[in-house]
Amino acid sequence: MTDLRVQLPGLDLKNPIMPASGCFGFGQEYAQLYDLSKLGSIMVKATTAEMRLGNPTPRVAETSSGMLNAIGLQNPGLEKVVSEQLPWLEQFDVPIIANVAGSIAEDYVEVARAISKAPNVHALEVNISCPNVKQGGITFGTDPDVARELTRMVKEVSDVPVYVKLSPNVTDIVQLAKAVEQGGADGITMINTLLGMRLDPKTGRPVIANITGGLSGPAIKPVALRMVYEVRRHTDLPIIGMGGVTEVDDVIDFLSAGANAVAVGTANFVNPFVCPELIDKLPERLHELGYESVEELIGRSHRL
Amino acid sequence: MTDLRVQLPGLDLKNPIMPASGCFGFGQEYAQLYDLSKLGSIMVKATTAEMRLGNPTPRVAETSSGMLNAIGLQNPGLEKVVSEQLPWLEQFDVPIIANVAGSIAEDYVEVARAISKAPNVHALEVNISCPNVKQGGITFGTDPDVARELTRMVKEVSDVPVYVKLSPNVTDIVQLAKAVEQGGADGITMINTLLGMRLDPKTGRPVIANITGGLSGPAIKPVALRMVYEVRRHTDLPIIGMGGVTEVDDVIDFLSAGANAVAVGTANFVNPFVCPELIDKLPERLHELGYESVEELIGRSHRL
Amino acid sequence: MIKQEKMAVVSHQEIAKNIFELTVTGSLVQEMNEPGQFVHVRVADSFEPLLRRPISVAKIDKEASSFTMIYRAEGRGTTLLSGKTERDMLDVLGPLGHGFPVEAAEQKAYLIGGGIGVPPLYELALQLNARGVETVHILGFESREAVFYEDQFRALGDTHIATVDGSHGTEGFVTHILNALPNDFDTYYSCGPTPMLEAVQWAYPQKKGFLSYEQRMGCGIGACFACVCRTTKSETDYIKVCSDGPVFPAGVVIS
Amino acid sequence: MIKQEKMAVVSHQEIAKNIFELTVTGSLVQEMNEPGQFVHVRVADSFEPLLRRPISVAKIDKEASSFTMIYRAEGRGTTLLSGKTERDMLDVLGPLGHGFPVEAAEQKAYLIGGGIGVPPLYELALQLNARGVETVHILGFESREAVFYEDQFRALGDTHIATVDGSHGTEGFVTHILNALPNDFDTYYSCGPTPMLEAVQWAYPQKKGFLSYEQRMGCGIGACFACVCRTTKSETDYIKVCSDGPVFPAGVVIS
Ligand SMILES: Cc1cc2nc3c(=O)[nH]c(=O)nc-3n(C[C@H](O)[C@H](O)[C@H](O)COP(=O)(O)OP(=O)(O)OC[C@H]3O[C@@H](n4cnc5c(N)ncnc54)[C@H](O)[C@@H]3O)c2cc1C
Ligand SMILES: Cc1cc2nc3c(=O)[nH]c(=O)nc-3n(C[C@H](O)[C@H](O)[C@H](O)COP(=O)(O)OP(=O)(O)OC[C@H]3O[C@@H](n4cnc5c(N)ncnc54)[C@H](O)[C@@H]3O)c2cc1C
Ligand SMILES: Cc1cc2nc3c(=O)[nH]c(=O)nc-3n(C[C@H](O)[C@H](O)[C@H](O)COP(=O)(O)O)c2cc1C
Ligand SMILES: Cc1cc2nc3c(=O)[nH]c(=O)nc-3n(C[C@H](O)[C@H](O)[C@H](O)COP(=O)(O)O)c2cc1C
Ligand code: FES
Ligand code: FES
Repeated sequence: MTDLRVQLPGLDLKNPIMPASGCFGFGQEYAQLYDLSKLGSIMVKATTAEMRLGNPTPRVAETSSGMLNAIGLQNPGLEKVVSEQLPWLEQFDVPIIANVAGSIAEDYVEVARAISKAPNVHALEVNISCPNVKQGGITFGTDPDVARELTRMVKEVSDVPVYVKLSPNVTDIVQLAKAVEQGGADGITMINTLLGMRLDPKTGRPVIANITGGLSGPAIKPVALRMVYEVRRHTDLPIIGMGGVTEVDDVIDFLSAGANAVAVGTANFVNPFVCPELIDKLPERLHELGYESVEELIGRSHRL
Repeated sequence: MTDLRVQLPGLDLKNPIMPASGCFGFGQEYAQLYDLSKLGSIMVKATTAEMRLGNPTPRVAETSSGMLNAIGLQNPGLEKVVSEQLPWLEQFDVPIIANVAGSIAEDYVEVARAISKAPNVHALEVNISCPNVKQGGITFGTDPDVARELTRMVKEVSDVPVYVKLSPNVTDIVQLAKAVEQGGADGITMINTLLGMRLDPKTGRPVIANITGGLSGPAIKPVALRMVYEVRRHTDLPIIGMGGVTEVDDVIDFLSAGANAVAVGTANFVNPFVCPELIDKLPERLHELGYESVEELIGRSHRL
Repeated sequence: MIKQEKMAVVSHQEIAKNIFELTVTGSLVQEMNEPGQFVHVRVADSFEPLLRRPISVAKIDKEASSFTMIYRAEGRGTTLLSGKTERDMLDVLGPLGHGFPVEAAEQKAYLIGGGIGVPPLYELALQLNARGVETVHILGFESREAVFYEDQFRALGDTHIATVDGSHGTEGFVTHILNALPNDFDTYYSCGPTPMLEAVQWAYPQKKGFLSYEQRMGCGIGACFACVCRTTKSETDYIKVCSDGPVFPAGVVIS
Repeated sequence: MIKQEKMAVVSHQEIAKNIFELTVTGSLVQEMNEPGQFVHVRVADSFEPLLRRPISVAKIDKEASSFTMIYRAEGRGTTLLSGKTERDMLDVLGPLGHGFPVEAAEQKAYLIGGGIGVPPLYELALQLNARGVETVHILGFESREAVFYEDQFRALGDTHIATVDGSHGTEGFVTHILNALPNDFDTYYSCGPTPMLEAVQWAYPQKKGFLSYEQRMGCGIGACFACVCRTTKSETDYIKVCSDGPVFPAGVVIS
């Protein structure tokens, strides 16, 4: 029997596969399609202190092997998430990773404090890297000092381990990883989207109302994999890797590069059953490759 | 008659289409296929002071809608380029943009001084952004102070206008653009490749011998377009835009975002006739869109 | 229930200029009920194009376990779709969203469609007629070449065609026809470009009306918040076109 | 001259496990001469997969203006290629590179191939025989199921097969056969995996030999420097497999 289990701070995962934040809402929709208890974890949609209506539409645009989005952190707000969305998810046997966002540091602290007390929230994912919010947002993810400090503040109030989600839109991602490590992060999740743009050739206008958006999907996988590989060389923090995962060999690649678990974002839109399918395919593929557990595979590219 | 001409410092272009550096050698190979005089310009392969043998193979790997390369600036060296490759290109009625690279600033200066004297070299493209050379290379392109100073040094010795090629692997490309503008650059070319990686899922080994490589092709177009758009908002310097151009609407998009001309890299490998085909298609597409000249279209996305 | 199924192409033909009629078969059809629902179609196995395409259900045949879509081959995805042949399988996710409430109409309904908004009105007309509701069809197209299903609609009730260039039927938009028609219906249903929906809504403030909206989509099932619109209910209220709609009562959606 | 042409698929069939024989027709064939040249094939109109695939020319029929490739459907690109049918057009760039010098052989030549290195040896065998050179074929495959063109080679000369698992012919590698064969040939030609080329080269230091190499390619025409190898000539000398090769005299390339 191939052992898919992975142990991470706060997270006892049955398997290393989970939907990425923002691509799975709070699970309700995908629960119509399959049993969410099958998932290793669920990274739920970003939660902010107040309800957010997000950006104007169009919010998505297709690109070659990818897509742009500028949802703008639309969410029902902390109160509703804690009183409605998270309790609803308790029916499933799956640890939740709550994605925390805000415009100023105090917002993050407020959300982190409250949401980390929800019984099924086993970890936080601090989203310092959303490219689609005008205030704050992105700068938290590009300045190491700010990132370190924010991590420290969130860590202080959180009842559960804190993972920080890194932005790829930086010169040196290792520097950011080290900064959040110094800030006390228990883990890293990476990568968020690359900042991109699409124009309508007929009019010259940006297709996305917000002008720019975040690029995700298979197109960004080489960048994501490179960053996971680099960060793994410089820190022992657990990494949840993501960026373009759609097939079982993508999971293998991220684990090989040093990710301890793997999140799936855009691929859910292409194939809504992608997460359970990956979970089903993983044991056989590991076996073919001569591995008996996920843990054995993690980081193998660094041991060659 | 649609007017395809574009006037840039040092470059009187018949049309705004040119092959990107490193994807067209020194023209010999493509000259077997069509008349190079048709091209707006040619950005020839990076030239270094001494001959370089580049990186071990494999040097290329395919990715979703893109490819990675780690050629490592292989080239015959300044002397041979000036005595053989450039003179050979004189048979064509096409201005050459010479791509200048090196490990230390003095290398750049040496190459710039000599190569800018070649009669058919009408502009330099200072490659401060190659991700595939170990020494120097990339740091020139990520530190604004170093980039400014290098630009200044090259500008001082060059007999022709100097364009600086920017790297997308930075937190703030506008900062870099401004730095090279301050250094005296006559123009900007952008973008070089995004640093990426591919693993062989069977073995966990990097497919590229150099471990990482530069990502190019349609996958990166949204990132390139966003960067051109941003840089255009902050400088009046001419921009030669590139990144994933394969179809005539990609040319339209880059011009709309503010590029004054467009370079085509990876697409030459997919369709070796892509440059002349784009040149042939451009007048009709401009006409359809209601434009009578390329100049009219440039930057239209900023005027909406 | 929403299903994902590889459905077999039964027939596929160009029925007007760049307009294709595509019938596929599979068990997913048994889940279909409301006219106005849509499916999310994957046009290629490759990642390029990556996203699914939303296409309305134009006709349901439960007995044959098949349903029909009518679409315009326009961009990259739908052009690829138009290359599918009878030996191919099509990856379909559906049925999605909430469609037109057939029980809302009492005696006579106006079905007002524009371009690729026309297809879902066909299944709607079938179901309304089956319930004994009289249907009048007011359909707008670009030009004569783009007109489709005119005979099929005529077989079900009065049918008026407008073309922008006047090459067939009335010249202009559906609103030009509406102006000349009596007000003797109780309910209207409409699907088409947003400006048309606005105009129709504006024309009949007194009537019961149902409008089908379009938005760029990611997931198609309500999870990604790509397809939201604000509503008239409150400053903070919004709907998702994919899962709350695409059909909404008139007066609800701010488009 | 190198041409790019949409060539029509004439026939396409699986001739061994995952091994396909694909014949296409077009004017590009008139440019083909040397056995061992290759073409660069675009397997999809989409950007995914993006790059062309290098495939050797296995048989040239100038009269019919057609040529044949034999390839293994393995990765994403060749698997897509295997889906092409007789109604399809194939985007081919070629002929590329320099092939085997047929004039080098005098009386008797050994043609030594492994796996998907076997195909170019077939056109080579045809041309050598046409010149009156006796050819002996030593061909290695994974297993019985992967063997192809055995009869075709037999019709041209002595043919010896090795399979790794021993399910057909000699068990082991081509070198096991070579050890047992006489040394009475003047020239050898070889194509296959690099370790095989090394072994063959090692076995016959005295003989005239020509080896066909493989490298990952970008452009396929010599412009991108993806496919270089160093040579034995000097520290700074190198060749490009795509345009200087893929065939080189034994002893030149450092692989
Ligand atoms: C609920 C709903 C039902 C629809 N029903 C039909 C139908 O029955 N027949 C039909 O012909 N068309 C219908 N459409 C429109 C159809 O989805 C678009 O024409 C199609 O997605 C365009 O794809 P493309 O590949 O041609 O264009 P591309 O330009 O390649 O599309 C790029 C991206 O934009 C999206 N997009 C482009 N245009 C639209 C649009 N108008 N609405 C939503 N997304 C768009 C695509 O889905 C894709 O993600 C419907 C749209 C919606 C939302
Ligand atoms: C000069 C030459 C002649 C060849 N002739 C034949 C032939 O006649 N029959 C045949 O079956 N194969 C031949 N090959 C090998 C063939 O090119 C590869 O098997 C094929 O490119 C693999 O593509 P894929 O889509 O299956 O694999 P993928 O894994 O999808 O390929 C990914 C990328 O790697 C490249 N690649 C993978 N394997 C190889 C390889 N072995 N050599 C070069 N590039 C590779 C692909 O071209 C592509 O760019 C030849 C290779 C060369 C260089
Ligand atoms: C529509 C959409 C919405 C997203 N929303 C969030 C979000 O709320 N919080 C967050 O941290 N990341 C968000 N992301 C980023 C993803 O979680 C993920 O990091 C990124 O998409 C890369 O993974 P992928 O290529 O598998 O999609 C969003 C991505 C998409 C496509
Ligand atoms: C194989 C290869 C070699 C390259 N070599 C160089 C080079 O020598 N100098 C340089 O400035 N850019 C080089 N580039 C980058 C391209 O010029 C271009 O900036 C990049 O590929 C993005 O454009 P594209 O997506 O159209 O390929 C190279 C790119 C490729 C694919
Ligand atoms: S398309 Fe994802 S919520 Fe509607
Ligand atoms: S593949 Fe480009 S030089 Fe050989």
